[in-house]
Amino acid sequence: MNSDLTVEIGSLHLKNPLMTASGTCGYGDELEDYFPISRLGAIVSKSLTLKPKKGNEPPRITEVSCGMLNSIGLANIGVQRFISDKLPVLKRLGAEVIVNIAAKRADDYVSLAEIVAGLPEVKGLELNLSCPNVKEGGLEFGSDIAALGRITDLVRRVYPEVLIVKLTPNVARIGEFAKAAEGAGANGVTVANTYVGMAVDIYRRTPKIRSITGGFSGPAIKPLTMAKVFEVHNAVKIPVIASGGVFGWQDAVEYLIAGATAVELGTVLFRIPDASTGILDGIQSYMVREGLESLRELIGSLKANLDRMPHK
Amino acid sequence: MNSDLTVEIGSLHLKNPLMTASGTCGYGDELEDYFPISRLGAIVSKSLTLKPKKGNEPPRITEVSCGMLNSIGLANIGVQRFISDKLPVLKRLGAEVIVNIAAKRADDYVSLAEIVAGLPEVKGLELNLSCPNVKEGGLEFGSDIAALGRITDLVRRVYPEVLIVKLTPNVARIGEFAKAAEGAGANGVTVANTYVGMAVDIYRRTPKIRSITGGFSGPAIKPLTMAKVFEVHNAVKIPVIASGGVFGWQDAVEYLIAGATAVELGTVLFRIPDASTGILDGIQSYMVREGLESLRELIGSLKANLDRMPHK
Amino acid sequence: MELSQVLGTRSLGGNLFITRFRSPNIAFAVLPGQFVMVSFEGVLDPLLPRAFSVCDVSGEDVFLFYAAIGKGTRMMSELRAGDMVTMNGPLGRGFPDVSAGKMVWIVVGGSGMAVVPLLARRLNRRDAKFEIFSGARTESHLVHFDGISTRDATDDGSKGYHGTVVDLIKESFQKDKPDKLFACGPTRMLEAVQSEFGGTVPTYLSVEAPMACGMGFCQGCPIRIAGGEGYYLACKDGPVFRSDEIDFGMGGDSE
Amino acid sequence: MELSQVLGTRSLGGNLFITRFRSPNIAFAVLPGQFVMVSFEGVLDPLLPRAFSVCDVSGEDVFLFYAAIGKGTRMMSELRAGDMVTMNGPLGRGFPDVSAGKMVWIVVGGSGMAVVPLLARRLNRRDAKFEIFSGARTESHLVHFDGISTRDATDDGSKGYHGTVVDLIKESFQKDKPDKLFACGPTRMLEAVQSEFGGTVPTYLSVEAPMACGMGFCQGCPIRIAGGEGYYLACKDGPVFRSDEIDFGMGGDSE
Ligand SMILES: Cc1cc2nc3c(=O)[nH]c(=O)nc-3n(C[C@H](O)[C@H](O)[C@H](O)COP(=O)(O)OP(=O)(O)OC[C@H]3O[C@@H](n4cnc5c(N)ncnc54)[C@H](O)[C@@H]3O)c2cc1C
Ligand SMILES: Cc1cc2nc3c(=O)[nH]c(=O)nc-3n(C[C@H](O)[C@H](O)[C@H](O)COP(=O)(O)OP(=O)(O)OC[C@H]3O[C@@H](n4cnc5c(N)ncnc54)[C@H](O)[C@@H]3O)c2cc1C
Ligand SMILES: Cc1cc2nc3c(=O)[nH]c(=O)nc-3n(C[C@H](O)[C@H](O)[C@H](O)COP(=O)(O)O)c2cc1C
Ligand SMILES: Cc1cc2nc3c(=O)[nH]c(=O)nc-3n(C[C@H](O)[C@H](O)[C@H](O)COP(=O)(O)O)c2cc1C
Ligand code: FES
Ligand code: FES
Repeated sequence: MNSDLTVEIGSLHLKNPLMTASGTCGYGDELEDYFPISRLGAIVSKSLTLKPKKGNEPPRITEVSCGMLNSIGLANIGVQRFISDKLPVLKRLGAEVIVNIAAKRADDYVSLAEIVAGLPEVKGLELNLSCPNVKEGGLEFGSDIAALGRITDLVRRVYPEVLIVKLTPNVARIGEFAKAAEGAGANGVTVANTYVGMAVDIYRRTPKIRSITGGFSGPAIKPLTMAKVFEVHNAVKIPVIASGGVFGWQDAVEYLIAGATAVELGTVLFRIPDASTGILDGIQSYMVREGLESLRELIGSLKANLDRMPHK
Repeated sequence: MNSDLTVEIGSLHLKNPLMTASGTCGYGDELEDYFPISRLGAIVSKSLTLKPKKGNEPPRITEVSCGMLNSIGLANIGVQRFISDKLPVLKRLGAEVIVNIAAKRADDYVSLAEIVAGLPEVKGLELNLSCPNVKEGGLEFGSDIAALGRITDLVRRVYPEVLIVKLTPNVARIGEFAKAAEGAGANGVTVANTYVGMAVDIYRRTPKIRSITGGFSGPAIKPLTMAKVFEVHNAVKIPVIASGGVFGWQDAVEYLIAGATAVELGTVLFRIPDASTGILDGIQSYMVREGLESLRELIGSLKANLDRMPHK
Repeated sequence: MELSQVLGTRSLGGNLFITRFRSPNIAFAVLPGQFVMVSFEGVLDPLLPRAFSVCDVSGEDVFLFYAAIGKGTRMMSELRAGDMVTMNGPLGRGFPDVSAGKMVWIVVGGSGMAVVPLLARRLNRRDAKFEIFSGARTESHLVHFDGISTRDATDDGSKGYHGTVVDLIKESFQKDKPDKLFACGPTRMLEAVQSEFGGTVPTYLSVEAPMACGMGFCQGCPIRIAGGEGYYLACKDGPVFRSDEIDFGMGGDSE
Repeated sequence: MELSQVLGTRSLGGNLFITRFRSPNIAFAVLPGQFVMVSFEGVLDPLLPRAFSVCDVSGEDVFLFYAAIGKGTRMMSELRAGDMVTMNGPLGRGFPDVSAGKMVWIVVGGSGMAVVPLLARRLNRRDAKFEIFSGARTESHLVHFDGISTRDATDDGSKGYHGTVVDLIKESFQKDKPDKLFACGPTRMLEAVQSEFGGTVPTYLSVEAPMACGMGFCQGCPIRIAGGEGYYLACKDGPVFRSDEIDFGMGGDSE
């Protein structure tokens, strides 16, 4: 007997809780070389901007202990070419598509949402209000609660489908930001984007990536994002999507227990493009072994006495 | 020819930039079993409180990828017993002692500082305004700029020697906190304490440490603290002491280049109690190889164009 | 603290292994019940050293007996002759001395058997007498070492006494009593030993707690002081405690 | 993408190694100049896979030739027969086809020599002609493979031509010219090859860039499009580019 792995984010029904994380599998179609992408809960596109962006100057990436730093700078083909070139392919491959958008002005978020709103192939929108690597990447909005609420609200007015806000972890109290997104009508929050990190080449005495700091991802950040997923889960009622350092099925299960409804796979795809296959099998066996019939029994099932927390 | 490794923090002259991090080598004297502690730049005591504290209930620690979480809860023998039992031993062993203090009220920080102020064996005070693991651990002060400034100021009035403020990294803009410490008369800032992290036991579905979240330390956090050391170095003129994930000499050199004047060894001591020996040798050889005569040439020598940073 | 060379590993079936290390300083100094912290050269994940009781020594060599259950112990079981590890120890307070002619009963559960070979060797040298009571879930979970005979108990009766090792000792107590009782095994077993026999004979328990350092540096391994307020540190004050020194309950500042 | 077994490693002196893997799918499909991404089972540090040109194939086996310079390559050199790695590939666009009878000059710097054995084998099969020009700092930095003869240049004149390999080719150009020029080596060498010969003969450069994925997923490996605005991806559009396709300068959004 298999356990029920379906989950819901607003009106969006996912066949399982695994999604790709924006920017970590090209536009998603490239993954099909490794496994049928129709098996994923959803594919989240690279962050799309109104105009194509060539991205930051190299070096853009470097490795650190159990993680990596990146400063891609939202290099992307722009929303129009995504719609004309990529969306039909993704549709043909049977993928559930969520479009991630980024912009430097509130107006542009609205324009992007309007463009995407009419497309039946797109099942939801993820607002990247949290890219640490471009001046216009939304981090300024993402670390200002009022601005985050306002943009979410503006997009909500023009976008009727499932709306997800991707939060930055580089704030003191992420729960407040999640509440602002919820208050403005978001159907879910992604916790979280990358952390601001830095590495130095000690022989050249230069930063290892050209923008000095970069976005820190991978297993190293998992304990941080775990704490934030738990914080947000306790702060809002809308579903939380965890994103940070998932490599094995155990990591996904940890996030689900801590309160995530779905889990995004990011950096892991660079090494194991078909990681979702093993992770789904792992979750399935775990559920059976633990006697759980539905993911609903697992999600947020952490037995924890909040009074024991030093700071809530 | 050896290079000059001495550094200054306010009026405090250190024979080299290596210090122990508070809470990671007992009271310091235990280290002497592994190497002569007089060789360290300085020993920083476990956080001392006015009264002895037994600390948090177990489990207090767990391992994560390239790091660990702890929730010790400031277990310590109290400032009086430290002075009567430990200080004489440390003095006899020739250690330079910096006392780290923690409290739940501003008044208690002042009382602690007054107690320590008269002691000739104590060369400086590190204010722990950043412990994430106890309700009264100072994190509330540490994440409130005004409170941090006020406590620093009050302590400054009663403590004439070198005063260092240890900052929490769990804030959005640590540079502002460093400025507040500097403005209130601190001679240096330690960047930074541990990050709020969490891990879940997927079979029991409980947090792996009893206080749910704990302080995250080790190599995994190094890129985060590196970015914060660089930020603080650019924000203030007083020396920065780096604390986060140093394991090898290369890590120490990275921090020095990014702007640290001294470097604390923490989690590494649990595995390599005499790590300072190898790190000092490594720094020394590096300096000679790179043709650097004094650490002053290395500290803050990062060649970086700040305009390339997406967010300053 | 010494860099120790792996000389070889023997699989004992299941996930059990014995690895032999060239570790002259530790082999020379170790007392029964003491432990070492092992870390892997150049590896940051696992980051922290792992605790192991010294199972036995021979000349300059140290034997560790362990169950490969996680990242660190699995890595240890895959080391090959010539590989190096860092071994910090001997650490902690071992079992107390026993005078010639006295009788010790040693109660072990599962891989708690690790402490027995060195202990037996030293008790023999002291001309003390001992008897080993070994408990496990089933016969296949029982651990034996060559030349060391045990009185076995299994939960399912597949070998020896049918019941827990504590029940077996309770029965034996009706005929006989040792001068001292030593116990090493799961916390549940230690608790039962403490409550059943702690008040009757001088009883010593070897406890296990998660440890980051093993040296008293981190305060990560608290064991509640009996009746009192604070904690001992399992690594420094233990891992062997007199049964009446400790409580297995909780009790911290936040209580 | 396949789990590949290590069959053995040969040290070539210095920090150079060749490791042989059982990797049937990759051995079957690979073209000269293509690469693989290797990751280590159960290891999260190093986290990302490492890029290596396929040096040669034999039946079901793949040979990787590499310099052990950091964490990943050192770990690779310490693998033992029977160990498994994950090998993703063949990846990228290799060297272009060469028709029978045509002459290719292959210019390599240091461990850029890695691409030669497979390339030479395929050119031979095609009945194309080739000549290899190999440059290094000193004789001890020159790499040779059995049965593959090279014209060598060393910066210090300790072996072959005294000067850079680019100078050596410039000299050779005065007598002769190939139909195509292939180059693999440090970026400085590629830049010199591009500027000296790119306009003269069809020239192909195999570039190196830090790579996180090797599959076009991460956009981490940009190579500036010649004259144009944006970037190619070294992993997907390369690693072999026609010399006139790319610029070695910078140029991103922030310029
Ligand atoms: C004093 C002492 C002596 C020990 N002697 C032996 C022995 O002789 N033979 C043996 O097989 N085991 C012994 N153990 C237990 C052994 O330390 C753990 O099995 C080992 O640390 C597990 O590491 P891992 O990486 O394989 O497991 P993981 O589960 O991956 O470890 C994760 C973390 O939890 C800690 N941990 C996990 N299990 C335990 C445990 N039971 N006790 C303490 N920490 C744990 C690890 O040290 C590590 O920090 C002893 C423990 C202590 C405290
Ligand atoms: C397409 C391609 C083919 C290659 N073929 C070969 C080959 O056949 N033989 C060989 O010896 N080397 C080759 N390299 C270089 C090889 O990938 C690096 O030497 C290796 O990644 C270093 O890893 P490390 O862990 O030992 O070094 P570390 O310095 O510890 O690596 C740290 C990080 O930097 C990256 N990195 C370091 N050096 C390089 C480099 N030169 N190029 C790209 N990334 C780097 C690593 O991948 C890693 O992410 C190739 C690189 C590319 C891009
Ligand atoms: C190379 C790279 C590019 C990324 N690009 C984007 C992006 O365009 N938009 C976005 O919202 N997040 C982006 N991210 C963040 C990821 O989607 C993910 O949230 C983050 O990496 C944390 O998850 P991980 O540790 O599983 O990778 C990127 C991450 C990486 C590593
Ligand atoms: C077990 C443990 C106990 C600690 N106790 C204290 C403490 O009492 N006071 C304090 O200011 N910092 C304390 N810290 C934080 C360290 O001093 C250090 O700032 C932090 O661990 C980051 O450095 P690292 O990654 O090198 O360990 C503790 C850290 C650990 C791991
Ligand atoms: S393990 Fe660190 S104090 Fe006991
Ligand atoms: S290495 Fe990831 S896109 Fe090229």
